[in-house]
Amino acid sequence: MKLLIAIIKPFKLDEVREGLSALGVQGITVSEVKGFGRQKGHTELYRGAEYVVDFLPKIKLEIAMDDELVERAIETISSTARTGKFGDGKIFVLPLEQVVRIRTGEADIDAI
Amino acid sequence: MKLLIAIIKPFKLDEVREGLSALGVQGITVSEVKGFGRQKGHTELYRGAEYVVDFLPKIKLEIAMDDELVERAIETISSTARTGKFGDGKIFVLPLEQVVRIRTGEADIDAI
Amino acid sequence: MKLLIAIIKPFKLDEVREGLSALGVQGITVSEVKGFGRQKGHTELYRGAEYVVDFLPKIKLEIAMDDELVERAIETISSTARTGKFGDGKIFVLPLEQVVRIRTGEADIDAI
Amino acid sequence: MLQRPTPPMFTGKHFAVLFTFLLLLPSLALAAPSTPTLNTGDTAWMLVSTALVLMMTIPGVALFYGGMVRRKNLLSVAAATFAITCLVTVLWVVVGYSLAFKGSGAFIGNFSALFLRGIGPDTLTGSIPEMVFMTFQMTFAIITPALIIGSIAERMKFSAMLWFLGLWSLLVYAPIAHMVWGGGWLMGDGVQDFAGGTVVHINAGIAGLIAALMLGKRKGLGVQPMPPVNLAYTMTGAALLWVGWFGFNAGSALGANGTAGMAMAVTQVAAGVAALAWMGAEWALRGKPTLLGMSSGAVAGLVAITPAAGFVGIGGALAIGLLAGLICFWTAVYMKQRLGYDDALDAFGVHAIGGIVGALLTGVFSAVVLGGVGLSSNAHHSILGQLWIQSKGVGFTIIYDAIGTFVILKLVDWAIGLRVTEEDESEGLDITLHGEQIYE
Amino acid sequence: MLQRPTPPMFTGKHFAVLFTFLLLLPSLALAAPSTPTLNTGDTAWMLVSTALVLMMTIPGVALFYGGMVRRKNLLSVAAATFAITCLVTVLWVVVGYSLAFKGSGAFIGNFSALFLRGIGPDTLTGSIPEMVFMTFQMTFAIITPALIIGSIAERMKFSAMLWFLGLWSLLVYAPIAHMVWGGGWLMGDGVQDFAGGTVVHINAGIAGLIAALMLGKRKGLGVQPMPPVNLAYTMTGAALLWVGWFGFNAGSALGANGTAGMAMAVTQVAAGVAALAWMGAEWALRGKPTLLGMSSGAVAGLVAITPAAGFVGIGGALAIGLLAGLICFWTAVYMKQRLGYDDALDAFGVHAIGGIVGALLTGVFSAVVLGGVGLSSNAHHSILGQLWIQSKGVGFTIIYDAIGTFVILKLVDWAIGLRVTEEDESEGLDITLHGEQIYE
Amino acid sequence: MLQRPTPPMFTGKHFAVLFTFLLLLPSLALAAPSTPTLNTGDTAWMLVSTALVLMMTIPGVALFYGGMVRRKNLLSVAAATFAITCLVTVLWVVVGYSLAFKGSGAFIGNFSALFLRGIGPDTLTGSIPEMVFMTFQMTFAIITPALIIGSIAERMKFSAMLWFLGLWSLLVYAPIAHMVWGGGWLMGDGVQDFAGGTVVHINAGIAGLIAALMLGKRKGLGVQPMPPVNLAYTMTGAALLWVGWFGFNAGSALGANGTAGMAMAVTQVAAGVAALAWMGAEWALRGKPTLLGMSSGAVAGLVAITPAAGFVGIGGALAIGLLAGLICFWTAVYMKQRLGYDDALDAFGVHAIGGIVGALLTGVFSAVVLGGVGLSSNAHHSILGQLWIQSKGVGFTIIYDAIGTFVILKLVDWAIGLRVTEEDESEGLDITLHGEQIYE
Ligand SMILES: Nc1ncnc2c1ncn2[C@@H]1O[C@H](COP(=O)(O)OP(=O)(O)O)[C@@H](O)[C@H]1O
Ligand SMILES: Nc1ncnc2c1ncn2[C@@H]1O[C@H](COP(=O)(O)OP(=O)(O)O)[C@@H](O)[C@H]1O
Ligand SMILES: Nc1ncnc2c1ncn2[C@@H]1O[C@H](COP(=O)(O)OP(=O)(O)O)[C@@H](O)[C@H]1O
Repeated sequence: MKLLIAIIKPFKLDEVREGLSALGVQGITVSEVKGFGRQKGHTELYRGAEYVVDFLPKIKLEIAMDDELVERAIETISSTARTGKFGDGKIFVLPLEQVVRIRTGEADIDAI
Repeated sequence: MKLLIAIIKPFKLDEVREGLSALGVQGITVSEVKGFGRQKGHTELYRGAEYVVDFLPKIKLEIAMDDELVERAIETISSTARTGKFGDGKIFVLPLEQVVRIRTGEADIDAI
Repeated sequence: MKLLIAIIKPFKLDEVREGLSALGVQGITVSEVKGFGRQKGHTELYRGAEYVVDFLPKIKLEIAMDDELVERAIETISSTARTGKFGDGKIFVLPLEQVVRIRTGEADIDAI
Repeated sequence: MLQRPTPPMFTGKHFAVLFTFLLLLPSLALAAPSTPTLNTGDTAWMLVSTALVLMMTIPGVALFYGGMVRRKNLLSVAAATFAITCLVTVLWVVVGYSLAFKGSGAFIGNFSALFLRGIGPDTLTGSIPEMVFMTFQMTFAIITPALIIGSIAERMKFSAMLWFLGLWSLLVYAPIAHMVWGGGWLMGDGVQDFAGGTVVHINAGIAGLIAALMLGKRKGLGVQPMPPVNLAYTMTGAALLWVGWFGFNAGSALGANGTAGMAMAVTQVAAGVAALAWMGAEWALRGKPTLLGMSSGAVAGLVAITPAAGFVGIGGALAIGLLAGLICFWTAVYMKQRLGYDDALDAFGVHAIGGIVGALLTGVFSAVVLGGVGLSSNAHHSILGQLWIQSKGVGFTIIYDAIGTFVILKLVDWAIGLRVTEEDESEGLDITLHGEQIYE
Repeated sequence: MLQRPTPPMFTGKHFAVLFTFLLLLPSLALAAPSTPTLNTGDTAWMLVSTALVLMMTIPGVALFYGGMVRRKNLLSVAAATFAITCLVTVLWVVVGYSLAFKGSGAFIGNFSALFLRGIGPDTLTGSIPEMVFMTFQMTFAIITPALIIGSIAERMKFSAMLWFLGLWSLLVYAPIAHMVWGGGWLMGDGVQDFAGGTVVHINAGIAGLIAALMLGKRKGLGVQPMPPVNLAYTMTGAALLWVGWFGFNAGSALGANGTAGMAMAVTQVAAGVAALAWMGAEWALRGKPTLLGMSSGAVAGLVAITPAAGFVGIGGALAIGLLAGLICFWTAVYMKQRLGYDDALDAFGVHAIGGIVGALLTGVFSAVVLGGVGLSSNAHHSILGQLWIQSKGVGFTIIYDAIGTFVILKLVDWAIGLRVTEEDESEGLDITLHGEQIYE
Repeated sequence: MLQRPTPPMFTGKHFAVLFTFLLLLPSLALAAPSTPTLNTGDTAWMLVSTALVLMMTIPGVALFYGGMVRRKNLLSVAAATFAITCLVTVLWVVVGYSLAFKGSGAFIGNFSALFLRGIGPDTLTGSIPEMVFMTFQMTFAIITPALIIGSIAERMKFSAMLWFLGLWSLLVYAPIAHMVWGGGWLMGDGVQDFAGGTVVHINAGIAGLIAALMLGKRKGLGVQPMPPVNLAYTMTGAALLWVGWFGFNAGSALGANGTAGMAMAVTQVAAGVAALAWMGAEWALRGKPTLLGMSSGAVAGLVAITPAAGFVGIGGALAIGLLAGLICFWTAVYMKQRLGYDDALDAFGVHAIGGIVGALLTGVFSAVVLGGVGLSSNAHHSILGQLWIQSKGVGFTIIYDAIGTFVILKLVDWAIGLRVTEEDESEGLDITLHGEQIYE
């Protein structure tokens, strides 16, 4: 099993989620994060102070899945989240050793 | 060492934390996330617009721990976070290669 | 490749980021988390109620990097984030199997 | 003024009115003193006072209470306050005003002014249009049930709340208003209640306590922390209550005169002292002066000076404010914990207790020797005598209110149930009752 | 009063003024009735009304609208409201007031009072200083374009908005104000518009619709959810609008008199009923009573009672409020979806529709048999006759407004473009237009 | 009016008062002009003005400042504002009012009205109850130290703040108020300060600068960004300041008359122009028009028109607003950065600078040739002469204020220390000083 972590642009969330659902992904955990990277930030102004905010709002998805789904999930996320501009984000794949569904106690593949 | 990631219902946080403390867990990192899964969302209404909010508030716990503690931690989290209804959440176990305590520079088991 | 997760004190963020930039790190994902640990919390007062808030605001950094950078990154984070007081935080190192840059489809080292 | 039978009068405001009368003698001498005429200055002030008291409820109470609940219930408290404002507005013009201010029954008015029949732009109450008097009184009828929302917050059904407070406004508020202000027996008895210590605050606070007891505690109380979502809202609400209270208290002079000026000054002083007292007690006993404490103290002082406003001097205001601040601090912070009822936002602890403190002390500090304008002739101008009269007023209000509230709530419980489900309470009333949430 | 040519008069307020006049006869008899004198009570009330109507726009409209947009656009809406307040303030004293209230043209005033030439502290309008009348009218000229911001929210350029609404205030608002209130042909025709149903609300709502159509829909509308960032702000804004509306409607009596009292009472009643109606319809048809619904309903009621305020009785207020609540609910919730224009915050759905409902019903409920003060003599006191006059007023306003708005927007579009780039819209106007954001 | 010795008078308002007097002659002729009588219209307006000025501080200043600090310090700023309101309320009735407005000393009043001894509901000041005058003045005494909080935000101890501002209100504010308004030497000298340019704004701003210098900079200034937590709060605060300023400036006419009307109109105009000027300068020089800029500009305009309000015409208001907006923009945005003091929220940059601009320009635009009501006879009606008198007033205020503030702060520093620990500053004052936080 793998844990996919995807960083995407916020307004792409719905599209990505629909893409993943179509693929059979049944659960996703989402959080609001700030990203620092090649995409350049915006300037904020406060009376005397003016500064560049380098950390831009991003959405982080965490999705546990079976190994065989990984390739297709990466493809789906890539295609739905892509705008072609800086800051589209990344996908990270981590090994996942164990999964438990709290409600039932089911484990691993059954628990995803 | 392992990194446990647990997704639970927000109002269960205090119970889970107490359970883990009883087990000897000394550190936890918590964040607010939104979960999408089998649990059905709620409807929101705004004048002409009505829509289902699929992403429900969840709490994510990240806990680094020694391998031997993992089984008992899973049990504790499962029993304290369970309500038996959809949406109780998941526990993910990831391999953890290295831990450093910033304050002292201690590493691995000593650093947890 | 590794995924470094660092938990630090919020007001150290800028220093740490600058340190990592100097090292050649080009991307970081940041989130606001709450930490529970050895550092003692503060007390809040609300009319009849007084309680200790154990969860303190922390910043979590996630940084994907090449294996060879890991050591120096740990050193940089440790030295810039250290105050010497409880609560300075932790660094966790996780194995990272795959990375994809959504914008270009580049993979692994090229995608970081 | 006692010779003019038509306009409703505030016997509680006997002295204040006499005073004003004497003050206005020269100008009245110019006009025809026998037929009441509209005074534009008085009317201007009462139009404004009406706006100010409405502002106390929306957005005042809505923000004051809204900021104190948990994030998931913020909108539900605001919605309850807003809906009650609208509901009582309608009930009042349909029947409430008539029940409270028409007829000469000892306990309740009559139905002669249903739908405000007979009141037009030219009907006067004293020197102001009766429509202004009616709307001014409406804002009091609105804020009183709105205050009760503090006791029932975070767990009552919206529908049950509407039924409860709607019925309460007709069956409890209107009669008490009639008895104290509209010509009923407490008015004749000599009770001094300048702007509503009994009618508004004790009344709301006791109903709140009964409702809190019947509803039971919020799930998790004492186990989970229940931090207020945004004390900046609460401070804003407290500040708007304070500013609006000038209309509440100084407006109760029913004119722009020396009594109104005096009422405004003592209102300001009592609020300030009470806030400092609560803050000081908190600082000494619990280590830190909080914004919630100051805001609560200010409201406690405003509540306590309400019955006294037109009657007492600056010394009285300082004393009443100080005592109200300390006593309400103790009630809300210590007594509540000890007794264990869940008066969520302290409608009882601040409004009933502050109201009782104020109503009794009005009987003390109205005395001329203590800088007041004088005690009721029914009390033979003795402090003990006035205290006895005040106690009767307070006691009767408490008993009538408690019974009335209990009966209404039993009825509503039987018909539709009072409390939301456990799950809805967990998830929060904003989403489950109203389908909305704060996104910021 | 028709003999005194100098002070601007509200022909729409003919009856109200006559009424007041009769009411004041005794006091006027004491003073010299031939030369107008300043009445301090009237002046006090108008000073306050001016403050209240300003409060409706800032912070009222700014919060009401600001809470309804997405988080990333909150400040942009507040900034637009604030900037328009400032811009119209200047335009009004430089030329707007003169265009609206000076001279006797059928369609527009003249330039005789540029920079308020000739108006000093001692110039009177009726019984109040003309400076007060001018500032009171300025607050109306401010809120009208501010309401339009609701239709164009979340996608218009700030610079284009300033040009559009600045020009609109001179080329559309000022002429219509002149025609209805300043001595123009609609005033002579007998249109009853007590406080601005046509001039303010229909005018703003139609301009909003045209602008929404010309701008096009927000990106993602109907696909992505667009949840309001903070309905506590919206509730606060609605409440301040409500409180401020007392100045708007009762202030339009231009004095502290029985008409003002009546106007205040019916304003309160219509707002309450309309909020309950919208909330009830929502509850019945969509399952839950929302805070946004109540707030919207209250505003709809306030809009609809605006033209009627000084003319109708309590029965009329109940009827107007009920109908406005239900009809505007239907417009904003159902009709908008069906027709598909993106009137983001329903300036058209609430203000134009509510204004039309109110303007027409004013012609019905002003009738003496229905509890009102009477219909215009031009209508031979017949309801049908008055309805016809009202319809002409409404119809003319709609046509003139729609054409004027269209032309101005075409011009601005041609000169600098109306809409922000797609990227700016995605990222949010707070950052991209103003370089600021909410951090909480 | 100089023959009547009892009521406190505003010599600065000499012309305004004369004007009003002439205006009221006909009505005064009817009453007995020799004995002052209560005017209900004037009283109504002053009751309202008092409420409006209180609203400027709570919630006005609390929200204006609260929104500008970092999230962790929001409540601490609100708490400071609220606590100062309460503290000054008590100090004022105990001794402050007497020091400022009783007796004929050149520099300070006397103790004759401790605890407001001798002032009852029937005591008049001009045509209004003295209690109303006293409470109106109290709200000025409250807002002045509250403004100073802007300079010391995010780093001063709560206890030190209370001692500092409490002492300051008695040792600095009361004497200056006496000198300019209460019969002291500056009043005799012919200084024109209609509503408090020197007494309130320059006074607060200079004290703020001294305090900012003595406290030192906030940790991390210039290194870490310090984004304002919620500019919607700041906008709301600015709007409430604006609305409340009608009470501040038009209320300073002490009656509902033509001068009040004029003061209100020029207040509105100056605020609008100054906001546009600041916004325009920002747009041109820094690329974007911000909501914070508009709000700051409006306040700058309101500050600058304060001393001029009853004296200048529309032309003067436009000029004063324009200059105040531009100059304060430059001070707050450029000069502060260059000089490097940490006047956190620009109490100095906006209030002192705006106040100085206004105080000097009052000496120019009051001239009849420039549309004003006329210059002081002490200045032989020459602009240069009046400028010299104004400069003396400004200069003396600055010097006295700077020295007084310095001494008080040294004392408080020596006794309990001024600044929180570095750690508390890092963690934020909300938690460390008040044990509370915003949870939203
Ligand atoms: N090495 C990294 N480790 C963690 N997160 C990263 C890393 N590089 C980029 N990110 C995340 O991905 C986002 C997009 O990256 P960026 O470099 O701006 O553009 P692009 O993905 O188009 O190359 C960043 O905002 C950040 O959240
Ligand atoms: N495959 C998954 N990957 C990541 N998070 C998941 C996954 N499945 C579920 N979750 C998280 O667990 C939460 C609960 O899952 P859900 O399917 O609603 O109920 P249950 O855990 O009872 O089966 C979700 O809200 C989501 O946050
Ligand atoms: N075992 C753990 N698993 C996950 N996070 C931890 C763990 N231990 C500590 N943390 C995180 O690190 C932060 C600092 O830890 P703490 O024990 O307070 O101080 P120190 O790092 O100085 O020992 C905590 O607030 C928490 O967020």
